[in-house]
Amino acid sequence: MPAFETLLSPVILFFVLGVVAAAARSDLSVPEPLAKALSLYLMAAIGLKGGVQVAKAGFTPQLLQASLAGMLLSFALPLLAFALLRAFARLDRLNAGAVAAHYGSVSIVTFVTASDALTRAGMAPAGYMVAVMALMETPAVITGLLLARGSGTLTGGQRGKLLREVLLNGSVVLLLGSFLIGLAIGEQRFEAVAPVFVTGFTGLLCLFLLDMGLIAMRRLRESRALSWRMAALGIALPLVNGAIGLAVAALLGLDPGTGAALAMLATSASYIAVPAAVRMALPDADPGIYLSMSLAVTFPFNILVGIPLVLQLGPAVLG
Amino acid sequence: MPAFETLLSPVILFFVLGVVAAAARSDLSVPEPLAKALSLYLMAAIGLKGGVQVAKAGFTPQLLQASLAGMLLSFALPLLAFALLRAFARLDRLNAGAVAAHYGSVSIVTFVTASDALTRAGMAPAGYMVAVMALMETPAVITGLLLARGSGTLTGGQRGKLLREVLLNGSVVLLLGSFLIGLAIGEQRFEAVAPVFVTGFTGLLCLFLLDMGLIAMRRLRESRALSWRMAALGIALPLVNGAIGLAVAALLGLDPGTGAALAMLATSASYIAVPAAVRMALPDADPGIYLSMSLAVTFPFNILVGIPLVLQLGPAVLG
Amino acid sequence: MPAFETLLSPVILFFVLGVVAAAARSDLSVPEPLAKALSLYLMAAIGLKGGVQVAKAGFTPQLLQASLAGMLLSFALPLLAFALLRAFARLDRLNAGAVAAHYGSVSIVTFVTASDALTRAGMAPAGYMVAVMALMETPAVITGLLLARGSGTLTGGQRGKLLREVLLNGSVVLLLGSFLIGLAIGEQRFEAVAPVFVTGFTGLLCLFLLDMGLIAMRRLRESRALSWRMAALGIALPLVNGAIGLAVAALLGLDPGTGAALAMLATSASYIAVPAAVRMALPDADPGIYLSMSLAVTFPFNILVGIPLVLQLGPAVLG
Amino acid sequence: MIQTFKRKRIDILVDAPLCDWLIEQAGEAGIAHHSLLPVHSGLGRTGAWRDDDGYGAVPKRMFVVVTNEQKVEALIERIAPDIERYGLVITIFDVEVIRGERF
Amino acid sequence: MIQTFKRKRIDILVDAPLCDWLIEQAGEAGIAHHSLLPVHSGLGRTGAWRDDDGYGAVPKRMFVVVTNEQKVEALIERIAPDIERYGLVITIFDVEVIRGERF
Amino acid sequence: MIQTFKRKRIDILVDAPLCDWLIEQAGEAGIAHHSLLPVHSGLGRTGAWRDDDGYGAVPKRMFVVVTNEQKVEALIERIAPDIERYGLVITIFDVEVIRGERF
Ligand SMILES: Nc1ncnc2c1ncn2[C@@H]1O[C@H](COP(=O)(O)O)[C@@H](O)[C@H]1O
Ligand SMILES: Nc1ncnc2c1ncn2[C@@H]1O[C@H](COP(=O)(O)O)[C@@H](O)[C@H]1O
Ligand SMILES: Nc1ncnc2c1ncn2[C@@H]1O[C@H](COP(=O)(O)O)[C@@H](O)[C@H]1O
Ligand code: NA
Ligand code: NA
Ligand code: NA
Repeated sequence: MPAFETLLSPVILFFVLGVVAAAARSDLSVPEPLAKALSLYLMAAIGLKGGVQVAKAGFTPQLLQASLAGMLLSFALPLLAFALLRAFARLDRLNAGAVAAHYGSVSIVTFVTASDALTRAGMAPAGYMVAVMALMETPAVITGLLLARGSGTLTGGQRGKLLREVLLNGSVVLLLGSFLIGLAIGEQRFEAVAPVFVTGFTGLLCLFLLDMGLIAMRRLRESRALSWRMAALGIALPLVNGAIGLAVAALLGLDPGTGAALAMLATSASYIAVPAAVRMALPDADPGIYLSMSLAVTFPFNILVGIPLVLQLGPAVLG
Repeated sequence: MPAFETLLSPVILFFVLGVVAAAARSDLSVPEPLAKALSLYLMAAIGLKGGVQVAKAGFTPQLLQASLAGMLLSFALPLLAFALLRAFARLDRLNAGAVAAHYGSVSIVTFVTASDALTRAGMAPAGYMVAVMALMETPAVITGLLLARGSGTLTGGQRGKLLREVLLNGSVVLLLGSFLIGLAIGEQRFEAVAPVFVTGFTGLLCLFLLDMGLIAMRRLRESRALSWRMAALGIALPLVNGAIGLAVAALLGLDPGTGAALAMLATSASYIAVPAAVRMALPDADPGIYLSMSLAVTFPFNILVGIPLVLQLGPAVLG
Repeated sequence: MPAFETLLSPVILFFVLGVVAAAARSDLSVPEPLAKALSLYLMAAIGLKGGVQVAKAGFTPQLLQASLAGMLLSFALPLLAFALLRAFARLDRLNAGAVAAHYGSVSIVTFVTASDALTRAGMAPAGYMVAVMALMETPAVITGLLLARGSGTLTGGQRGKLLREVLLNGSVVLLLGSFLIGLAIGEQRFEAVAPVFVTGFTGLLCLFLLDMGLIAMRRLRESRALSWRMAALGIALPLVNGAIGLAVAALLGLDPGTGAALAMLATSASYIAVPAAVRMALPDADPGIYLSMSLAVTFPFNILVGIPLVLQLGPAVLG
Repeated sequence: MIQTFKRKRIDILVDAPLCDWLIEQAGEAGIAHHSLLPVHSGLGRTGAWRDDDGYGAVPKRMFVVVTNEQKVEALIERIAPDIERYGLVITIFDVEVIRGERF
Repeated sequence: MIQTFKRKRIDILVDAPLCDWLIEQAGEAGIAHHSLLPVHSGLGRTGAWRDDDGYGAVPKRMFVVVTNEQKVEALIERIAPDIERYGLVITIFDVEVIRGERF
Repeated sequence: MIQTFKRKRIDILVDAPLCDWLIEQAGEAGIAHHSLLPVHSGLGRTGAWRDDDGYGAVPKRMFVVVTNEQKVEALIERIAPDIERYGLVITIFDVEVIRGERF
């Protein structure tokens, strides 16, 4: 059973361990600097690997197509999410816009975990998907803010500051920077650093997901603002967005692995870059809502259900 | 000379470097999040490896026997320690109970360093010893508290909280959790994470022991509460407990490596999990006493003398 | 083009990424405990490797000669720097002495990056250069202080405290300690830890240099005290000192790699150990000056220009 | 001019393993909210400690609460028997706050 | 005896992503200098949080300023409309300082 | 009602490399105990700094002492000549403590 197989990977099991430990209120915790170190490492590693792969494969029209499609998805997905959040979860305009921004953007860890599983299943996504992910991180924030407040309410200074926050966000810079470094050095010069960035990758990902399990569950426990309608959307939105992502992948004629990765990007919701930007730009929106939905509902759902699903659907739809 | 050989290992020499640096009042220090990161890593690594080995070797009656023996030792060793602490070190009931709890429990780092040395000497302990260690961490706390205060003095609420603290302690959860993950994934799926959890192990252990050397020596320098009688017991107790552990191992018919590991567990004293529990449950006991004895006396003694000793005695007694 | 080649290494490109990110005011940052962890790791790694190499190659007269030459350089280079800082940069006695101390001492990261490049170019420096580096860290502080204040102004107690700070500085202790450990264990016992300390080295160096790029650029941005004359000397001093270092290497008849490494030590300026000592001993000197010159000007200059230069000049002069 | 209100701030240096106990005591004294600051190192009658020691009972936190006088008194009343043996270092001082109803 | 001067200290608990905004407001109120202390964890109306959570909007800092009464008032005046929605916890108290001209 | 005592608290922002010096000065002023809090970042006349910079002389600590007025004065007296050049930011304020004999 491939789905069951995915769940038996050490990466996923460490996530489950984190969830269980936090649910049992164990005092197990991952110090914040270690979590931050691991995420810097993961971003540098996937950026580099993606760049090296593109250096090898060369620029293809699909790289451009996927980039454009990714950015479009990031701009557009919040629209549908917004409508559902208003109608079904009964959120006000402000909070619906704030949440929508998260669902248009992406979760790097979800992508990385999915790539790892796809690669292990013999469907490694194309290297350029890392760049696509970096490009998808931020457009959704713009749509989300416009939905929440209308364009008129931002002064020029605020808009500039927000754009800077969103474009020069640390993870965007590190992902794209490492991607360019990978491009520049190519496969041969990459060898000297491969032991750290390739060989060590899956093991370190285990520790990172242990932390994510702890954090997601702790957040769920502190989620006073989360209604069952919001929780339900936290599961429905990734399914809807993932289906759209898969359809776009089919339209572009992407191979199964690459298309599955695009679907996972559409499916996933940001819980690092976007919350910080939204807290700044929409201070009246309730962080308890958007963090709980993306981090405590959608993220675990994607790790435990979304990835196995896409591993099945990818080859079925795109194979 | 095997004993001398053990001391020449980089792991032990980094411990010595830490001790020397702290003794010379160098400002060398290991940032706390790194120390915590390394200990999370070590626990995940040994848990995983133990589980994978048991997945391979299958459940044996000895697994059960050793687990039961370990828990019994953890419950019982504090009794003897308590008597000696009262009679020889002249501690009051409260402090004697507090210290006794530490000596019934175990030091993960001592176990890990001993396993490393045993493995290098061709006597790798059985994988299940990691589970035995996790099971030995906490029973001693219960005995220690009963000795210190009598059972009557704990309200039901306090007892429940203490039990939770002791059972859901982060290191117990991570050790047993990783052990179960190792069991579930088995040898083949472990390969993807082996570069981090196996290949990197000894090198990272060096950095960890550098930190332990610094900490143990700094603690010794700040040990105003430590009398020579306590210091002497800090050396006598591990010898006595280790001998008992070795005898139990012989009774169970364990192989030399596994038996030596059980002896090291009996020998070692906790300085992470138990002090935190005792500080909470016995706030009137003096942390200066129990921390100094276990961390500043027994731990270095075990690393520098206990491990070489057990490397000799293990095959001699159990071979 | 070897020079261009050097710049294309991932290590250097991550440094450039850090510089660019900080210049663009991205919020990318490396948590301080990770930076400290990486620097502990790098020092332990190069210390060990140096020691193991000397264990293999045996003690040679050149080891002694290079050690003496290094210490002499460290004592003497501040004199020339002081004169130039007074005359050209128009610094007062106090600040000129403070800055001079930095230029006589060494930058560990510059040395490590240069060694990495030299090794890749087939000119690995001799193992003992690590010990030479450790010996060069501190004499310059003494010269710098004497220049800044004259010997009369230090009380005996202050002098003792300063000497302790300078001799027992964490990086000196860790470098020499690891070197001695490497010497003691030799090549065979080193194997168990080589995966961490050798195989992982270049990859982790990338992350470290990413951080250094961020820090150097942020420091440059905050450098209100930096005049163009000081900035010019931040480039001229490493050139002058490097030339002197190369000349000494030629006098000693060192091989190209070892000589190039000695030149890089002369070239580089301290920005970790010396600033802390100087802040303590010369509190009236302006940290804005000495930190900006060594960290924001000389360090990047050495990484981007100094190392490629020495890769060319080393074999040309010493080959 | 924005109106300010007189309240009390109470800062308590407390061993990390005792934080849960203190939070519980505060809760029972009617103090529902608090913040905890990290502490780097210190020196007391029992010697020097630092956060880097990382093991056992030693690391400390600074428990910070903004509240009214009655609640401070209720908290002090509750923990009085334990102040000495838990080694708490308590400072209470007058502060002005903006949102009087919150504290 | 060294002369001391009466000044104000203002400590503000603020979400890390809002620090830049607060620093800017302080600047416009004439407060050019400040320090930020890390905060380990806390409990408020919106539940518990801890620095270890590491993600999203939650971590807090303690913004600390030593300055004179007018500047404190100017800052409070400026941020008053946002105190509630940004969840700021503000305490102002009297302190003595040594270098009166600096603060 | 538990009795409280009037004491002083003195908080000093100080460069990390100067902590040992300050602790020594405090000791000679009769102040045997203290705590040090970490500081995350700051902005002063000499520009911005942050703990993440990690190198050189910049990181700061907050030295916190609870003690009586005489000892505060003795400490201030001792360090007065160095306050300016060491860039110390000192605040002294009145606090109530519980165990009067300790501070
Ligand atoms: N007067 C004081 N001012 C500030 N911190 C103190 C004071 N007394 C004790 N402490 C802190 O409390 C810790 C424990 O103190 P003690 O219980 O006396 O060993 C010390 O290490 C300091 O961190
Ligand atoms: N009265 C208080 N005293 C100290 N800290 C507080 C107080 N109220 C709130 N906080 C801090 O501010 C955070 C957010 O509070 P809230 O906005 O009520 O959720 C809490 O998690 C605490 O860290
Ligand atoms: N008025 C102030 N309030 C709070 N912190 C300050 C103040 N002035 C200076 N600081 C802190 O002291 C550091 C050094 O200040 P300066 O010596 O003016 O550069 C700053 O970066 C701040 O962290
Ligand atoms: Na998405
Ligand atoms: Na034991
Ligand atoms: Na130099």
